[in-house]
Amino acid sequence: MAYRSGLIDLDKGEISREIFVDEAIYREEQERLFARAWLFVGHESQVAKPGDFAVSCMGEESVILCRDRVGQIHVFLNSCRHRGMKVCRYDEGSTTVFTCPYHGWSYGLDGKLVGVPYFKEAYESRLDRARWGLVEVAQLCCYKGSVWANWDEAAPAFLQYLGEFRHFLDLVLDGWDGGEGGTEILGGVQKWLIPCNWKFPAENFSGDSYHNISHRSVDLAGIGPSGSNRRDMPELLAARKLHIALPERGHQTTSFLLPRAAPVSAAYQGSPVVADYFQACEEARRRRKGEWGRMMPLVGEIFPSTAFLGRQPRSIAVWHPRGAHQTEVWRWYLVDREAPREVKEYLRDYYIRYSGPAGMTEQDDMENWNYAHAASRGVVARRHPYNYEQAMGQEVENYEFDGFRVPGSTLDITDAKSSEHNLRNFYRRWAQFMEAESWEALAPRPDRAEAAE
Amino acid sequence: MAYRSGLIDLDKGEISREIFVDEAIYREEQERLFARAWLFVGHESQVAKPGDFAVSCMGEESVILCRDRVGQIHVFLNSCRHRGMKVCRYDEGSTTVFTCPYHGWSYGLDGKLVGVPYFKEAYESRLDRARWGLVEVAQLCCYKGSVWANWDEAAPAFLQYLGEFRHFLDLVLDGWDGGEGGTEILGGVQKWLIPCNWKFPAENFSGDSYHNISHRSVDLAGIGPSGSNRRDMPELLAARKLHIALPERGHQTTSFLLPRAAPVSAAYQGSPVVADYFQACEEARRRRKGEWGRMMPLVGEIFPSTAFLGRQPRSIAVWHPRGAHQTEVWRWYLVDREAPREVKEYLRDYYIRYSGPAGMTEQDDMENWNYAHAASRGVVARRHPYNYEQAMGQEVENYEFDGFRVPGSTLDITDAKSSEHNLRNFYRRWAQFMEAESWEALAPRPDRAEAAE
Amino acid sequence: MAYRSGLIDLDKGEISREIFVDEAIYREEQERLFARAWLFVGHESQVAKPGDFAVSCMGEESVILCRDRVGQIHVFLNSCRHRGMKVCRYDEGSTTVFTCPYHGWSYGLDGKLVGVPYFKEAYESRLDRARWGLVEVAQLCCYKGSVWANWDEAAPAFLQYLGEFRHFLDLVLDGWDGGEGGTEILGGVQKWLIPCNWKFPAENFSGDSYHNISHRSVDLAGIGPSGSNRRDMPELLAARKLHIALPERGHQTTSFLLPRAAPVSAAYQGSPVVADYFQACEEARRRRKGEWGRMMPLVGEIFPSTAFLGRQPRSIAVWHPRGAHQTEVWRWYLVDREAPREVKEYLRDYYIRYSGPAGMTEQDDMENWNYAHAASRGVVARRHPYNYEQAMGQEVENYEFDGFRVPGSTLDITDAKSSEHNLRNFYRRWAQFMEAESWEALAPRPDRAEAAE
Amino acid sequence: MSERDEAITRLLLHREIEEFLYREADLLDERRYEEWLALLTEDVRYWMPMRRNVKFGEESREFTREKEDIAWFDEGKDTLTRRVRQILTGIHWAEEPVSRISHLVSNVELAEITPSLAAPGEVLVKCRFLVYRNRVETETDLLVGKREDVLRREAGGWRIARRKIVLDQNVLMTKNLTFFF
Amino acid sequence: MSERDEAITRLLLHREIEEFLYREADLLDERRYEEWLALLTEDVRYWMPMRRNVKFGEESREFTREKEDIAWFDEGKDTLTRRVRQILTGIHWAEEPVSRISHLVSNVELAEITPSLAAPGEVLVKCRFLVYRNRVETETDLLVGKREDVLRREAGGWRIARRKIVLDQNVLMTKNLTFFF
Amino acid sequence: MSERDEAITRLLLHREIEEFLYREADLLDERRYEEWLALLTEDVRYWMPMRRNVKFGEESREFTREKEDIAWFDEGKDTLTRRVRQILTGIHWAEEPVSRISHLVSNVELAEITPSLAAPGEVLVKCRFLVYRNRVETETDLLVGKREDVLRREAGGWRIARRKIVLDQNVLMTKNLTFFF
Ligand code: FES
Ligand code: FES
Ligand code: FES
Ligand SMILES: [Fe+3]
Ligand SMILES: [Fe+3]
Ligand SMILES: [Fe+3]
Repeated sequence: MAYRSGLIDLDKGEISREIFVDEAIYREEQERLFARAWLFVGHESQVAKPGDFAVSCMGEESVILCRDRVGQIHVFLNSCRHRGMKVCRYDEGSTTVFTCPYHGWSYGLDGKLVGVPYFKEAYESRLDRARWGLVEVAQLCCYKGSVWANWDEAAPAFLQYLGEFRHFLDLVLDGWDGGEGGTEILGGVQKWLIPCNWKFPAENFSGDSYHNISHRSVDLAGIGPSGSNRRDMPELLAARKLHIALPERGHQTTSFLLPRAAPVSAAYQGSPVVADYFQACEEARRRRKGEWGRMMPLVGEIFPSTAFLGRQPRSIAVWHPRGAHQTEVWRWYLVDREAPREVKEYLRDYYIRYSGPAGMTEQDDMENWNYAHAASRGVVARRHPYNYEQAMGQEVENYEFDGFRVPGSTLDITDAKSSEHNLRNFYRRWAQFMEAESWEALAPRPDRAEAAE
Repeated sequence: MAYRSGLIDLDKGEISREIFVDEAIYREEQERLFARAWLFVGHESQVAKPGDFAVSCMGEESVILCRDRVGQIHVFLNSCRHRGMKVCRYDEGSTTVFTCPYHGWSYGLDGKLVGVPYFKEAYESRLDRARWGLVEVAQLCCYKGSVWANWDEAAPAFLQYLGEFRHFLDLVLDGWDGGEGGTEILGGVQKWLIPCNWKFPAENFSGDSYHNISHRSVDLAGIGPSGSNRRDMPELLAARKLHIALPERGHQTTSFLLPRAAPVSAAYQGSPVVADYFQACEEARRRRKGEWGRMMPLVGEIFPSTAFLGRQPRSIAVWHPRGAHQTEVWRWYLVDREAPREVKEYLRDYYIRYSGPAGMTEQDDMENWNYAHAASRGVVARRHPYNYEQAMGQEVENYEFDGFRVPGSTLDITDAKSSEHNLRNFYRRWAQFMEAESWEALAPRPDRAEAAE
Repeated sequence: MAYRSGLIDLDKGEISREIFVDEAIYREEQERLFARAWLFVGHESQVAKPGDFAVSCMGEESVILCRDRVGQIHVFLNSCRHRGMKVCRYDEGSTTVFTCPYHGWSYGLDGKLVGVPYFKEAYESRLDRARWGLVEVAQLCCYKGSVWANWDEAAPAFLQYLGEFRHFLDLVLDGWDGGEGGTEILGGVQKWLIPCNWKFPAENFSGDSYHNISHRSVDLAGIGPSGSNRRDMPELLAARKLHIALPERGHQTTSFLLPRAAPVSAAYQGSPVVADYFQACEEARRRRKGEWGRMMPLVGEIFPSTAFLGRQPRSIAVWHPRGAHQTEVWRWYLVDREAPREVKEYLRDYYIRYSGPAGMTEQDDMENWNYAHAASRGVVARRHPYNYEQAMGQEVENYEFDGFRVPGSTLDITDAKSSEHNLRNFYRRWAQFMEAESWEALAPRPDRAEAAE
Repeated sequence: MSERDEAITRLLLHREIEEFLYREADLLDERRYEEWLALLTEDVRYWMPMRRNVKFGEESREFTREKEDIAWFDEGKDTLTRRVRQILTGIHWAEEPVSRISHLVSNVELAEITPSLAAPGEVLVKCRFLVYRNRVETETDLLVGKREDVLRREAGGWRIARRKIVLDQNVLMTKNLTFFF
Repeated sequence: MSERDEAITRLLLHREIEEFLYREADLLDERRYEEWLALLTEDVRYWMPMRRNVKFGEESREFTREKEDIAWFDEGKDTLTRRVRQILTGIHWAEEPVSRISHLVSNVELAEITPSLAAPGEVLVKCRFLVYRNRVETETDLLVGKREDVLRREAGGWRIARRKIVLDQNVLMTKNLTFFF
Repeated sequence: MSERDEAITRLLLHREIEEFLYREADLLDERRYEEWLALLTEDVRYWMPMRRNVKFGEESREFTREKEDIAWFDEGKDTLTRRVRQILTGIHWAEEPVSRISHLVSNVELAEITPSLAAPGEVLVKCRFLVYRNRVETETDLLVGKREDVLRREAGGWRIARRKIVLDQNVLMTKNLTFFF
């Protein structure tokens, strides 16, 4: 086994470069992480009507997300059971059946093997079609429009897997006004390749609050929603900036927690309509969500490979591994379904100039991930672990601010400015996955207790 | 060892995807298959005169096919014994000696090391030139114009290796009129790369009678010799369509067996000259070949990597491995040496539009092999074996039709329409090669018996 | 372990192809050779002033060569200690500090970690900056302008590592007139990729006196300094041509040794100024250097990957490994610092047309290395070792000519014309490095004796 | 105007446009970004949609929609100016060190001339592009596709009023797009 | 006719031919195959020989011979029409989903004009081509070489009477050739 | 001379130069090296500098200096002639078997015409090049960049007096440069 404990030493705050550049460890990750963890697959609105399908990925593999005749959503491995042909080579569309172009086996929208040429003549009707349908994920969960899947039936249900992190995902999927799942995605999923290990973006979105210098150029150029700098949120001056991590789950976020009596921000001065819209939403949200209305998730990572931006550009990104040295990013952009067209357009423009390969902010992240990875591959470099000491030991359980008790383990970076608490939390969980033989050993203690009851 | 029994389960009719996508298994194949089996190298007409040479391949490696001064044919590893330089970098030509461009060692057409610069001065004439000639294949066999080679001196002679499959090869190499080795090759060997494991084309040509849907578009476009559909052979309506496989040899073919009193086809109506020619040949063949004149090999595979098309486009193809995920195909096209020019041109035109990367038929095969392979690489996909159950157990020994006893194990697909009998036969043999330490264990029982006598 | 003794059999003069094409052996080389041996990094004149830097390579890894404020030269791994980012991505320049673009850690010219954003706030000043400076090489040596480095502190000092080979390096680094380190480099380091294992060029420059045929075309075209053939040195007719190797060190050279009373050459007739210059230098050198003034190093290799050409084109080349199948060459060109401009220009023109990817001589070498490597990768090719028998056993210790005692083990090829003595010496040392667990076992006996005293 | 004269006029215009596009390419490849910005009209639209793999006959779904869906680029002059400003900070790491870029513009055709060839005010120009980018040591990108430009004649000469970039890729095989097409 | 006038005539013809070739490329890249077929004469020859590595001085052996040996393509209008028909079935898997293709045509030169520049009936045109193909997710092919076209003036305008395609490859590095050059 | 006439003159010259460059490319791609040499003036300079990665604002350090530093090429006619002679020996292994090469020349612009458009004696021509090389089985190189040529009108017509080749690479990703740009 390529992975060995010791590569991750969180007492010293050191992590070996091997886990990023070693190819054997990478192969183990495919089995131990991507075939066992919950992965984001897409959005219900991509398959709005029965018969709709959209191709997605889970780890290295192509999957089909579709809605069957009775409206139920499925996720299947995109590979024919006969000789493995990729049965669906379109990014999206609508169909009644997936017919394999090699020998013509066809599968229903529910994955069942419905058509087998010469079934009677050549198979004498003896092929057990029930056994040879498309490989379906072991577990599927549609949550407020988002679709998640897992290959391991021993894994806990999605919401249990999320634990209290659910609140943060809610803040991403609900409308800005707090309306239950009030979001929709903009058309078009961005897909592009980055020459680095998938964990570079994963740790970055887990809450790397330290890489300001990366973005200094865009701050100078100024692309913020109010046209000034990259992101501007006056109301946050009074807020606490927190690193919030769920131990034993591997989820973490950088969020702002507003005081009870926070002024409602006056952002987006660039456009009155937009400004008014957000102002109104702001108020509505606080009313609707009560205490949680004070929480503003900036960025976060749901273990292992799903990231979100909670404010603007509001989006969900997945880091698909493409070998130890390459990552394929897919990103979906979210807006309030009920928002006025002008608001959607305004946000869309901002999203495009901020995110993705043409995004003035992320361009520099990708440059750094690329050459950080490249410069870590050599035999000498590998002898020198990365440093994750930042604000080590400063986190607290049950962090409270102005009457709000924050779940999990929190590190207040309002004054500390930055910490690597979230990153340590991510890799702690990563190591557990690499070591555990099964979900037996992976289920977080609280859940096990629960189960025991 | 990467290969392990169990990957091939022919009782269940299931084969693991590992054998197609695993790189360690691929490396073992190079030693166990390609360095021990008989491989097609080329055609005598490529080296018609003494001094002629043509470069070819055996597995991953370049070899030189040439004819020496006394007219004998040789096959050598295309690598200098001194420092490995590729001594011949031309596809074909004529020479008296192969001189290495690095330090000038030169080798005769018989492979002997004939020239060594400074042999007296620097080697004091002590270099044992006899030991350092070009590496020659352990066994060579020229059969009716085709040239075959084998790196393993423990392997059985080519004709013994072929066994009764020789009759089918005869039908490919003899003239259409049954004249002994009456074929020649058209100028130009097609060479191209496909992104899939070499066994995809190998199994396809072993007799994949099931992939009609692959070719539906070309059937609609219609490119048949009579201009109608892809291939048309009215006379075959009365024939039996058979999957014929030689157990313990790994050779198999899809062939038609005509009834004794078969009408002679009236094909090629597009061109009278061609139609007449084939009509005449047809009759001559049945006369000359007697019973075997009733056999019409459509497609076949000589284990492991040589395929043939027995009718039109009459050709021989070799699947050269280029890593686990890529294959280089070489294809030679055959016509009757004595055929009128118009017939040769007619066939040539048909061959070009039918076969190869620009062939309207094979284009779709390659698309399917490409994405069947690609979609089988992931960790989840690898858990799900391919299905080879088709018509399992329906084969018979000593199949007989209208007085003709077919060798080996036969499955009549005239009514069954299709079967995977041939494919199972191919992989059964493949597994034997992967498991056997030497030819001791590989020699088919009948041959061993023979040997015992 | 992939490397195993037996691959190198110097009694028989045979070396397995595995050591050139096997990827596991390649990976071992990175640890055992490149992380333990002395490597050429650059020239002091590239970093003339404090603050100057130039990026270089050691094995696969990027390093920074720079001169600190107090004028001392350093070599650092070009990778940030925090997350590995390549801190310097410019080929050369001048700076006061290396600031990492990812999170802004900055390092002084002495490698010290001098800037850590939020050091107080986020690290509570607890980060031990002394431990997290840039990784510096264990040993560095500046010798007559050349800069050498070594990752292993257990290695002997550079001059001890060189042993008596130092005299030959002197002849490359001193002026043509024998003036101590009288050379400078021309602007611009040539860098290019060759598709072959790094040992092909390494053995070639160790003294492959046998590949004349490689260069026959350039000899015909004629590009010599006197415009006639490739290289012409009339005065050498009276000289002895020697293969000189230092056993247990792995350094070797092909050099000419002139008789005491050698005529001074009348070369460069193309240009009087140049001719006069060299004539004058010639005389001066013999005066200055005495006996060693009679030694003319043509080509040589300092184990493992630094090569030099001692005459024209006077240059130093390093073979950087880029995977088992690719090499990146870096080459620096030397001229006498004090030479008249016309001489420098004359030489420069000659260097450019002779060396490098556009060099009419080396173009053919690279072609041969490329296809010698490629044709050695297959399973059958690997069964057949390369032959290194040439002039085996003809070397002598304490070779003497006209009163000059040559160090190490010498083989006179004046009459033998060629030998593989140097190459055997190179691989003997290579095997020692692959086998030795530490420098304990690697230190040459003479040095150990020394040490013992 | 004789047919021949008209043909010549057409020819001259074609050359004029071609020359404009080549000089524009020079400005980009020589990193003279501010001069390049000056070639864009104030109301310029710079759009590069994303492309999907769709079934035969469903071509309408191939491209993401302008001003509706997400795109690689969908910009006006303001953002383009900010992009230039970012590069010119000298600390836009994705372009530090700057890329070595060549724009090959070929198959230039005037698809539409309005109001008239005699007095051309706007021209719709189609071409193919090949953008080659090489950075740092061996990082290399090759981007090929089609471009549809609307050029407008203004006081200072021709200006780019609209550019539609159709890149022949689905998954973008370049880590970032820190350059212009 | 003055020398200048003749030069201009030559220029106009050159532009006319160039325009023809660019528009043809548009038809191919926009998958307007039937319109493309209409640009071929009834007796069109479409030939793409294979190439061998031969010794210096044996250039005559480099190409497979037309109408004699095997080639990548050696077609008339009938087969080309069938190829188009096959793509248009929508189930030609090798083109499902359809490829994203760009034809870059450059170095266009009129090598021969018959019977005369004044009344050109046939023109032999030489050019270089770069065909970029991208499919599905990241499948990519780059094919570069030379083309020799014989264009014939017919009622409807110029038509392609012959196309010789010289691809700079030996082992074809593309799994299939489901497109036109 | 009317403006239109001058424009036409310019056009004719542009076409003349373009044609010259295309025919030159033909000579190289058809391996007619001696004819190619005849296109070079006796005092031709053929220069291809190396390129460095430098910090923003330090562009002056980007290129190695002509006649000062090392370069990939820095030649006169004598060396170029010897290079041709070497290939023609038939035993220049790096070109045995010969490479399959295509020169794509695009973005041709006349940057400077001296002494005058009316009587052009020398022309500074800028263009982009794409050189595609394929050898033996699958060995492939793609070299892209810019070229600046000075063409001089001599008795026999236009000649190349100077060629500056700016390749968009830092580490040369080609094992050798046995061909011309
Ligand atoms: S691979 Fe799908 S039916 Fe055969
Ligand atoms: S490699 Fe062939 S002679 Fe040395
Ligand atoms: S990687 Fe250099 S500061 Fe973080
Ligand atoms: Fe960032
Ligand atoms: Fe088929
Ligand atoms: Fe050499």
